[in-house]
Amino acid sequence: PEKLAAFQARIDAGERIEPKDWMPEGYRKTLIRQIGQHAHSEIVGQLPEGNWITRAPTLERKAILLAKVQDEAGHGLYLYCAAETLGISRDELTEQLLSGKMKYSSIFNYPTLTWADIGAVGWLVDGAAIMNQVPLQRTSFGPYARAMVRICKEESFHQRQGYDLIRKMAEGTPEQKAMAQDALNRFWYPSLMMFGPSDKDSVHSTQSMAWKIKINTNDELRQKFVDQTVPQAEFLGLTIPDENLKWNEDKGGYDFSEPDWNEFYEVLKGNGPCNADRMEARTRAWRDGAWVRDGLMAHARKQATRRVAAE
Amino acid sequence: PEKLAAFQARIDAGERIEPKDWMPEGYRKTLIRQIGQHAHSEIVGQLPEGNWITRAPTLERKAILLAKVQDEAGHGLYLYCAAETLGISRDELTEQLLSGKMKYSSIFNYPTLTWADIGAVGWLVDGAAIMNQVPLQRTSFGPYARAMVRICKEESFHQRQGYDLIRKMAEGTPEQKAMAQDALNRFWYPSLMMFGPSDKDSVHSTQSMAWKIKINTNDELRQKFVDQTVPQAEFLGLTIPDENLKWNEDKGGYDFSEPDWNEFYEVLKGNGPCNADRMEARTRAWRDGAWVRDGLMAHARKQATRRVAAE
Amino acid sequence: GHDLFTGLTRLGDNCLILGHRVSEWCGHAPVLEEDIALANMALDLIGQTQLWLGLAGEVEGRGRDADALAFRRDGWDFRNLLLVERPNGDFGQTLMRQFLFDAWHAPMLKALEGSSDDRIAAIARKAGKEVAYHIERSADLVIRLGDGTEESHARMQAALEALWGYAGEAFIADAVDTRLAEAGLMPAPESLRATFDETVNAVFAEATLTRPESDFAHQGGKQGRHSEHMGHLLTHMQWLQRAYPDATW
Amino acid sequence: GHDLFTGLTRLGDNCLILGHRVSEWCGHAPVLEEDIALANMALDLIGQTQLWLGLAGEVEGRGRDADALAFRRDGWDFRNLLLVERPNGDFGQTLMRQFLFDAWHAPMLKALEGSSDDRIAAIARKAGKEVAYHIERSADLVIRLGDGTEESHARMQAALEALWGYAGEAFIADAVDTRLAEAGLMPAPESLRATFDETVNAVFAEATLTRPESDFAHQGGKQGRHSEHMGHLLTHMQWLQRAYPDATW
Repeated sequence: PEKLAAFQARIDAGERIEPKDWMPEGYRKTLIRQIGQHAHSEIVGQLPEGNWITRAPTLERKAILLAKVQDEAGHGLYLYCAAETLGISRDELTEQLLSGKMKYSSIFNYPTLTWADIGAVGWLVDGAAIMNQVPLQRTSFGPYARAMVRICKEESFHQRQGYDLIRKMAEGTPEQKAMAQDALNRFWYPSLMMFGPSDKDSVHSTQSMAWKIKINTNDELRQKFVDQTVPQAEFLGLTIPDENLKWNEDKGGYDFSEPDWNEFYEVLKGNGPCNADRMEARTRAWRDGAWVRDGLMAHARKQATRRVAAE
Repeated sequence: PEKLAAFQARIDAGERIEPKDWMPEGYRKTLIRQIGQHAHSEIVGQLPEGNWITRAPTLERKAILLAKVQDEAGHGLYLYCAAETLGISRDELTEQLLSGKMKYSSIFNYPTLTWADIGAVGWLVDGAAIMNQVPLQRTSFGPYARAMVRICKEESFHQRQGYDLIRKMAEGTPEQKAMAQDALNRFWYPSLMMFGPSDKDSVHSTQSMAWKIKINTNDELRQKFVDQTVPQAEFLGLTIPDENLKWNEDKGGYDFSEPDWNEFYEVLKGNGPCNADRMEARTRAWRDGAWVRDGLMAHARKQATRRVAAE
Repeated sequence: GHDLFTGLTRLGDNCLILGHRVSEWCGHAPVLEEDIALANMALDLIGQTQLWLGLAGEVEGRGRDADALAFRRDGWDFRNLLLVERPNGDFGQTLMRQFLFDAWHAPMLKALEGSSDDRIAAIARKAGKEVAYHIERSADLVIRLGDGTEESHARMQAALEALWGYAGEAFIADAVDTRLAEAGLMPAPESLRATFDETVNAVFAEATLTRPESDFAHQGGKQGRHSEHMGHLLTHMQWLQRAYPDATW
Repeated sequence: GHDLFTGLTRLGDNCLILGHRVSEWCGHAPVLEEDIALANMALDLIGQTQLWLGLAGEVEGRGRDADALAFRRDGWDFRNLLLVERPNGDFGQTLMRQFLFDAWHAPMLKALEGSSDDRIAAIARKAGKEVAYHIERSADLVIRLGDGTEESHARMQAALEALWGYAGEAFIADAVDTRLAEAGLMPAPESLRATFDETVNAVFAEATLTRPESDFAHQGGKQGRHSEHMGHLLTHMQWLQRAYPDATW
């Protein structure tokens, strides 16, 4: 209890907690869950975009998309490393993902159906992710905060590229415009869901905010995202699929419709359009890759033995 | 020896040998090899054409191609049944195919690279096959001869459809014409190889002809094929890829270049463009299908047991 | 007019996409008899596609024939159920997909025989004869493999669990369905559920398979919101028509 | 002019098709570091494609840029080696394909640095730096997996046997190669064989892999006669440009 108070005092003073510092078990567990989930999201997040790599329409677009997916794998790597400092290995985390014990961001359970979706993912999904992540650069756990600094820089680059892609589509042929509008229609509400249910319905929020693992409320961030995105859509000549969307002078922001939270919970339960496909792809990659991981380990052991023998 | 003479006398008299009749071991073995190889050719022959089923350009063409590949599977079935009357099971034959102990027609080790190839396979490959098979309707072994009657009827239908397909291509856009000519260029010599090396180089021919397992010489049939095909190519406005092709008034047929027999032997050795892919596809089908075959057998056994128990 | 066009493309696209999937097996089936049976099924389905999409084009009246509809529409204009675009998976998944489809398709065609549009009734009669054989065959195989070896049972149960969430879409009406039913052109989707349930329950019982508890149904195909698999399928199916738009074949 | 165009498309198409194949792994690699490395390799290869095909278009002088060459040519106009269009197979096959390619590619680029055409030499210098890293990585992995577990050894040996017949094409000159070599534009293909042999022999020895005895070489890719796999690859790669020819992206 004394330790706990001292810990909270450090956090309140804006100090960073480092892996070797004492921390309450709840803090550790919450962070493992949050960082692990974030890492898994980067890994699973490769799949919807990877779906279009082989069909990218120009060499440059293909290179941009490859670089982006590569960055996501890189983010996964930083985050698994940050989680490892809390005493859980990457393999353990992976097994928890594959067994369904840990989740990843539900947004990746939606499909990428046209090339415009690749733009929408960059513009809306990365846009929402950044909105969530920027404050986390000031999170109390050092390795997580530092990973976030690096990630946010790359993500905002991705977002600009996504916006550029969808802009080309919105300014293109009638088919391209239709694809762009359709992408916005399909990704709008799932993007709003990325901030989570309203905080009044969220269980863990208060403690997480006290620990500075969570900085803003879900509703604050969602509002900020809407206010940022609506003018961008207008600039593109695309229509946000919300009849109730309206500028509210009083609050200095937009009024907008809530997403369908039933859908959110269905997707969380595993009933999203792509949950099964995503998990199957990751499970197959893990299972089919076992011999490679085993082979590399075996070689490393042999080399170590040979070095010892040579000494 | 007496039996042997009587057997030969029956054959010379034009009688049909039936499964229950006595026959020399060599006759049986040669027939198993020939019928088995023919059956395997029908099965493996599904693959180059199957390669284009999912890309067939119209619904009607897709239906025609499906029907054709289905017929080939059907031919495989008749022929395996004919071979079974000689005392070898379909599974044994399949295992000999997959182990490389038995061969299939080398023509199927060439790839189908454009839609025109589907026409070329029908026109040239089925054309050559019919040339080989029509005389076999008079072969001495009853089940084989009867299977051939049925097969030849369907094959000649396929050949007409193939010719119709390539005619559409030859009369089409410049790209289509190019595909048609390219298909002829690539399939011409492999089709000539389908008749086998010149009989003077062929070991088994004399005995097989005496037994009426083989009716014409390879060179006779090859000549007949060339004489039939050249005017068809001319009608299509396509050029046979042979500078030495010339009508020979004296022999009443065309002079033509020999195919590259080195290539023939390389393909036979396994070095054709598709040998490995074809065998991999068949091996995978067989291996992945094991649980289905086992499941069906197990169910049949259960049903039999239940019937007995109920009696 | 447009409702009928939509209804007909739903019928035709189901046949087209399932026929395409089934045709992917050509030359790769677990046993020769299945190579033949699968090709035969694909052939029936492609034939039915020609009829339904042919009529759809006629109803639309914009000069598009069945080929134009099959090979030149964009992904979002297809109206097939999500079920039929599921990848083949192993033979068990292909078979289970077929059975679930047939168990809806057969009563659907039966009901369509009573359509107020004679052209629809005529196609339904013709297709119904073929599909009566399809359901007989797929039900029989589901039973034999469900009640076969331990492995074949496990694979059939896994296939059922993977695909059950795609079985329900066919029975969920949208506004188009409702208007078509009111006009007597096509049956109300939910009216087919009882027959479907009866069929699958009986077959699963004999096959010793357990019907999943949740009746959650993925939706979207009927409205043109497909899965990622659909786009990959179309790259093959439409390739030649897209790459060489001026050609006739 | 036309010879140089052919020579440049051979270089560019190798990068394009191999880059495409490698990119198919995205999100499916056996370990996260490999997801990153494979994407990185694909990225390098696509970048090199832009340079080689860009120059090819310039040399051709008919207004085709790298994208036009990549996305609008027909299959038979591609000039890549058969090796690079081989399907990915398991990770071992992907890795072995990469190693065999790199073992040719690195000395090829080294030699191209001495091209009589400065533009070629400049591209070769840039690409050479990237490929020096590729060969280091692929050789290292071949050694580690060849001399790893029994299974990894068996898989690498099988991959070697499956792909060895595709390694030789790069070293067989046709008339175009000979004329390009005589003009000092590109090296004679056979001149690279010794370095290749040295590299692969050393790596196979350390990897405990047995080099196949037969040096039979499949040919055709350099002349536009590809495998059936190529057509399927193009349906994906060229899809959007073919389906929506009027669009810019």
